Amino acid sequence: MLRVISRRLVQLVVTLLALMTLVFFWLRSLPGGPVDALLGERATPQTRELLTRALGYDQPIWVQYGRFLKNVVTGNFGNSIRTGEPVTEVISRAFPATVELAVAAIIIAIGLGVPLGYLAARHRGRLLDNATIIVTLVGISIPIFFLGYLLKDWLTQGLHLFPPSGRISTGMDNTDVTGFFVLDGLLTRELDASADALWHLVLPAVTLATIPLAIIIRITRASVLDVLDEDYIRTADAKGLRNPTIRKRHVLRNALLPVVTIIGLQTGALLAGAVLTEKVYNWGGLGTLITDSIGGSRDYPVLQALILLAAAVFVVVNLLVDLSYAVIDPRVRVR
Amino acid sequence: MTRALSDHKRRRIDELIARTSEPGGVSLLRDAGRRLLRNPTAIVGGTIILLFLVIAIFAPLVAPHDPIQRFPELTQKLTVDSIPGATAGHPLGSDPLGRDFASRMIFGARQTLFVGVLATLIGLLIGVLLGALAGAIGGWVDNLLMRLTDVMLALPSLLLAITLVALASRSTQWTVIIAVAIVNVPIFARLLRGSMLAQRESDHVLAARALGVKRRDIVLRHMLPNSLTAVIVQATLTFAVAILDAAALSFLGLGDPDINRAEWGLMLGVDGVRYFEVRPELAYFPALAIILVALGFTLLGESIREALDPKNRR
Amino acid sequence: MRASGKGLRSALAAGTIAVLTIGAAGCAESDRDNGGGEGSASGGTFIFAGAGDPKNFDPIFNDDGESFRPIRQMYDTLITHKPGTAELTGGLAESWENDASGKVWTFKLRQGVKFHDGSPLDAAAVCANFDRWFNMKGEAAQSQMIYYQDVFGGFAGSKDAVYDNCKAQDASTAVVTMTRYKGAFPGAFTLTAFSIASPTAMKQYDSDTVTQNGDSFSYSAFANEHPTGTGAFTFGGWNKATGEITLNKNADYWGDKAKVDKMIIKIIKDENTRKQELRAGTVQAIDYPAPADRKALADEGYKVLDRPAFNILYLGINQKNPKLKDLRVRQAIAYALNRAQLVQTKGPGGAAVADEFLPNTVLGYAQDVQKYEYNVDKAKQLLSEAGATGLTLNFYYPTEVTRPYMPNPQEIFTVLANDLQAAGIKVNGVPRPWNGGFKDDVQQFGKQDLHILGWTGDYNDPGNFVGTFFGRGKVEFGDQAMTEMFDAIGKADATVDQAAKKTAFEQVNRDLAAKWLPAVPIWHAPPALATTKNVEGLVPSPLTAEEFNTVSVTK
Amino acid sequence: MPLLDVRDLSVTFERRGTRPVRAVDGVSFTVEPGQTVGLVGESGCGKSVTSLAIMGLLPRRGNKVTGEVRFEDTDLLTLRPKDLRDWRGRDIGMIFQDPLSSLNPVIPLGVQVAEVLERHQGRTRQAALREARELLDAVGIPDPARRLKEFPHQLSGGMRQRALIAIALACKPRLLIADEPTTALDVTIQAQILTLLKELVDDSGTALVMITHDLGVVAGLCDTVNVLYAGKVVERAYRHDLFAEPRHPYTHGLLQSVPRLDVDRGERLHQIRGSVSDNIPWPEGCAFAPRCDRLVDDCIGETVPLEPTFRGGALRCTNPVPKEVAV
Repeated sequence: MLRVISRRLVQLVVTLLALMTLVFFWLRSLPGGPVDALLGERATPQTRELLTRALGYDQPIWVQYGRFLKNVVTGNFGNSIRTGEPVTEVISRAFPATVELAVAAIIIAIGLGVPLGYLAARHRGRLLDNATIIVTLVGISIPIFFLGYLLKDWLTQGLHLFPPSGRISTGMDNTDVTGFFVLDGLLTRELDASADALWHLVLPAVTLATIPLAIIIRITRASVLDVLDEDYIRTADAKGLRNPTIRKRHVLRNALLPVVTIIGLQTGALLAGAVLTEKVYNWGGLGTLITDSIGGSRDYPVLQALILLAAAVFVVVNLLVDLSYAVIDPRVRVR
Repeated sequence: MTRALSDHKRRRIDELIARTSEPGGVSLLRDAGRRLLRNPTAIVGGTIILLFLVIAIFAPLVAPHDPIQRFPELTQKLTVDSIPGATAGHPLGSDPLGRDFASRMIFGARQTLFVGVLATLIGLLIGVLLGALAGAIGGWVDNLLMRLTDVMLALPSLLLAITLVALASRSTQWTVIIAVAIVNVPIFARLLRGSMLAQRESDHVLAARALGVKRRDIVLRHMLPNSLTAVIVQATLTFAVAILDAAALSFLGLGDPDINRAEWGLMLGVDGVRYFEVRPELAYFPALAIILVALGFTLLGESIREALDPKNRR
Repeated sequence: MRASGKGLRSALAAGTIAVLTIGAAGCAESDRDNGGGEGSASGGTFIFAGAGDPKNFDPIFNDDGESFRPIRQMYDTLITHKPGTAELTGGLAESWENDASGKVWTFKLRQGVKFHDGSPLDAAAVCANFDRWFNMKGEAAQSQMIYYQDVFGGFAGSKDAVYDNCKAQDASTAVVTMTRYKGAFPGAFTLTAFSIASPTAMKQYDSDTVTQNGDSFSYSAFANEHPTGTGAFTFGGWNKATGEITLNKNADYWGDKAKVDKMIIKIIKDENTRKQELRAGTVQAIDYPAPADRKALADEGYKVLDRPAFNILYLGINQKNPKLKDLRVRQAIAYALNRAQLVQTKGPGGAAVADEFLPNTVLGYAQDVQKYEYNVDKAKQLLSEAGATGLTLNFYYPTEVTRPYMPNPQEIFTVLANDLQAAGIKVNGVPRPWNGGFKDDVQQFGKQDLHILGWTGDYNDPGNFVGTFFGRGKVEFGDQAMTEMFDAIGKADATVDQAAKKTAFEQVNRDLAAKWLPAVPIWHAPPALATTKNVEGLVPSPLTAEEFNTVSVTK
Repeated sequence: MPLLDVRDLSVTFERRGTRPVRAVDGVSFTVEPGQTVGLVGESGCGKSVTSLAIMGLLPRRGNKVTGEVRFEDTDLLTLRPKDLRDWRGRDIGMIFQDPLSSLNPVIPLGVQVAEVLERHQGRTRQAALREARELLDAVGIPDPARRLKEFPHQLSGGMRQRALIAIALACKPRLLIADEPTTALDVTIQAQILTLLKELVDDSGTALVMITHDLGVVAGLCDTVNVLYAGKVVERAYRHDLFAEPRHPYTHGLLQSVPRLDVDRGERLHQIRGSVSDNIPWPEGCAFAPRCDRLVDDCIGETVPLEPTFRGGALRCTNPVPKEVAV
């Protein structure tokens, strides 16, 4: 097991280095770039010249690359052009926000998706099943930013059921411990802050959960149907086992194998969905950071780090999925 | 043990293909076709797509007006906070620039088809080429290409598309199409490679090899055609994703910058969102159209996959 | 082997808990609404939704409105504007004088003003600020002093430097001597970038340390955590995770003390979300409501406050293209544009067609310039006279950006291009990302034939408008040798006598319209503010330089 | 009184959008306590469906089952599905064809054996596992204590089938249905498993219904044999009678197509032409007619009844193979 992990990590590092080099040279070849982004509309040619020198862009490209590489290896991704903070700080602040949102979405997706998919499979061909299939198909086909807009318009404007945006009410003055606001409130006994954060979390999480939910329902349904067809279920039936036992012991466990894989594959989709969801709900996470780093400002240092982070998260999550797979499926464990 | 762990995701994709691309030739296809026609899901999906295609192809005949012409009778009443609704000659009223919204919706089918088909096709062609190379040659070529797709698969699709658009110095319709296409390259490459590998060991290929058929001919005549069924299914499903991704890019302000172009994703992501309170129809109609078409392609793709699945052959 | 069952159960349980807690959260929130704000005799909290992150709070290192908004509340400038206008009035200086040469500025400072750290604002402190700017070390720091570079020409040792020295004549008299006269003064003294900061605090928190890191810069503790000025609000904190900047009432403020105890600037980048938060009552005021939402908001009883227009959108014409060197072709373009219709269909409320490159409140605005009323026939006629029929032009426009003067560049481009096509000019639209190529292509390389761009004025001076665009050779407009125009503007700008300056600039504006036409002015589009009904005393500033000490929130 | 009395059992598949298919068509047979009865036929003849119908294991949707399945005094078909579960595993055990897929891949073997004891005999997990170890031992699995913790994929094919037998016999049922229990196994293993089955059945007095296409299996094991074709019993006889004097052309053909050592090497093996799917397209008549060498007009005109022959046998044929024709 250790060998697998270390091999994966080495692979990850190599992949990231390659990606980084690619991104570096690509960015340098673009017009505009950091100089443009750092200068406002008021900049005079002198300022531009000053800045070019200050950033070392007048030096040969390989000198720049060497410096960049040295920085990155020492964990220094530079400063954000937009806010002037170290990139690591900017990202570590946004990271918990997105994780909070993504975890909430995953909880919704799994918590609803697995039971619904299971029910649909059990009632195959009946109303519940058909309704579920149609809803999931629409769920996959709807542009989620539009869904977010609709939810927001209906539930926060006409009906003031939920707050329209943000992670917590303005002026809540919550104590920031971990960056996960719901958790922080619990840790610091600021229960009102925790509840408020949770209340803000509902709509974005539901929006973000839409696609994974639909996919998990479909996979669970298909997987349960597959398993129900398996010979070992017939064996279990032949043993005279009671239905609940069969379902719990024989059907679910096997049916969840592909679902676990899909959840891993969905992490990437979640990050992509977060870009849209966070923009809709002004959620200060990685998604917003990506949008902010591109739209208009071209905050290349942040963008660079974000690409690396996304790739790393994806690889790590999939490693975790593989490991969890090994825990659930004895066949993988031993082979 | 290591292989089993690290490669199971790839195996999963490969398995999917092995299932759908079992050798069986014509009778399998005819069989699948028959099952398809009996499947109501396929019929609904097919009807939606057919309708969509007809509208797209015959847009100039169906649409009442030129989609980019601004009409004085509409601009007269147009201000930034009120957009005229249906009037004589303009059944759906105006868009934010005084153009005929109905015509734009109709021409939208054409542009959306264009974006979706091209994004899918380009992704498919490059992917199939790489996958076929990897699958047919194997060895270090295979290794290199698969590592490349690993890197690409490491980034979530929309994120990759966003990055590509952001990194392109110019934004045009093609930036969007190519970004969405590139996202799909690794998927197609993996798919084809897996299918080819599965077939390399299959009976009919072994038989052909035993008969002394040239390797190139085996690849071109025997392996490729069989692998393509899986690719076609994937392409149908990819189309839906492509138009959704294009819409998302527009929403993020990274889409096709030419708002003269009537493309549903663009109309929804830019005008639809911006003028949602002034005239929600500007969002509802394109959104509905996108959902319907995406649904149609998903339905059709899934039913083709189902029809080709040997498990359903009884 | 029972894990799966358990997993499912606990997931369901978690869901249930979540639902229950949401219910509880709803209750908690309503309690808060009832409890907060009212009752106490205090002024309460004013929450204002801004549109973007500030960079930092050291005035001299900033150049954008989102940074200036909080800075302006915490600092004061020597000279400022009368609320709601672009007219000058005393700030930290009660009065100011310019000598006959135009080089020496004498400021009479207000007595008894204290910085937030308790140190006194005196002539020495003012001079310390001027000297700090002038003597700033390091390319990193200098490259970020964009306004200083623009107004003061350069730093210590530079021959272009405008600043010479500052003397504290007595505790309340500061005398600033320049190397030469510059028309930007005294208007430029109102720039928020030139706010006066506490020298004690700057020294304590190492304000001048700007370090490069990767492709950008780090700023000092002074800039980030300890901004110290004389303003009506003191710095409370910047919670970057929630995007909230908290400002507290300065009880010792020298002017009108803030009516609210606390002000929060909440950063909400999406205009639609700002509006929704306003409706949800979670913020009391928002900046830049979308033009499309103004009517709806007003109908629902919100106050939509227009700032008097102080900006300009123009269509730039690049005379590097020989066809465009012909005045008749440029005039044809002007005639071809139906600007009245553009203003009607796409202009935000209060927008007006622009005939000159500066708003009519600025000195030197001429009443009688040549106007180009929409006239397609005239345009076609001029084109054929110039032998320029069948002209094809590359029209550059930016994407990924909105500006107060340009709320929607794509729509504006589309409409303008449409008009040009109607007059027989073929338009080849070239979209470029704002920071990812547009500024480079247009202002560095001059690849375009036509482009749209604009400007928001910094202070009330014609030089800040026409001088910025046409005062020197710029790639943007192609011709480096329009010496007649450069000279005329340079001379007008250098005129010390205000009446003479006015006449000179009026002539410049007439010539710009009739003779030179380097660009076509399109519109002045005032950006708006919107507030809830219970917000009083918010005076919109043409320079988007609102001060919030006058704001009160009634129940 | 027979232990199991199947009377006129019919199963019809009714899928939406397709013509109903009658997979089992009026099958009747009996099993006496301790007796071993064979159901023989090619794949697709309905023998597996018959066994599943007896066990109530056919999917409820899309299938119509009629007739009677009397187990002692109870008609299993009239039981509520929930109640039938009390019988399965306790009174009737079943073994399936593919031992790998018939075992749950993600559950340790011990639990899979133990759960049937927990279910029917109220054992605790601990007790059941102890008993499971003995059971595995009894079916000849070496080192049973270790195997209990292992997963199916870690076992060999033969061991898996032994495990399935252990599961089926755990509660000492009175009837065991074995559906092609050796088909998926190597020939050497096949013999072991059959021997094991025979021993166990003989020792415990369990009746066995053996479903197979392999006449060799029948020859070694069964007391009486039912030959099925197209969902119908076409011939029934004691083992000896059947092998000595097959009457139905189908049975005859089957026997002839078994390779034998006492035949000249050059002689071609007999084969029945066509396949099961070559059926006559109408309900009356003999389903085997299109493939039959002894076809006469009566075969396809009217329904051919199953008529008793000597010693409790039966035959469904208008033109049977004459008695004197030796095989």
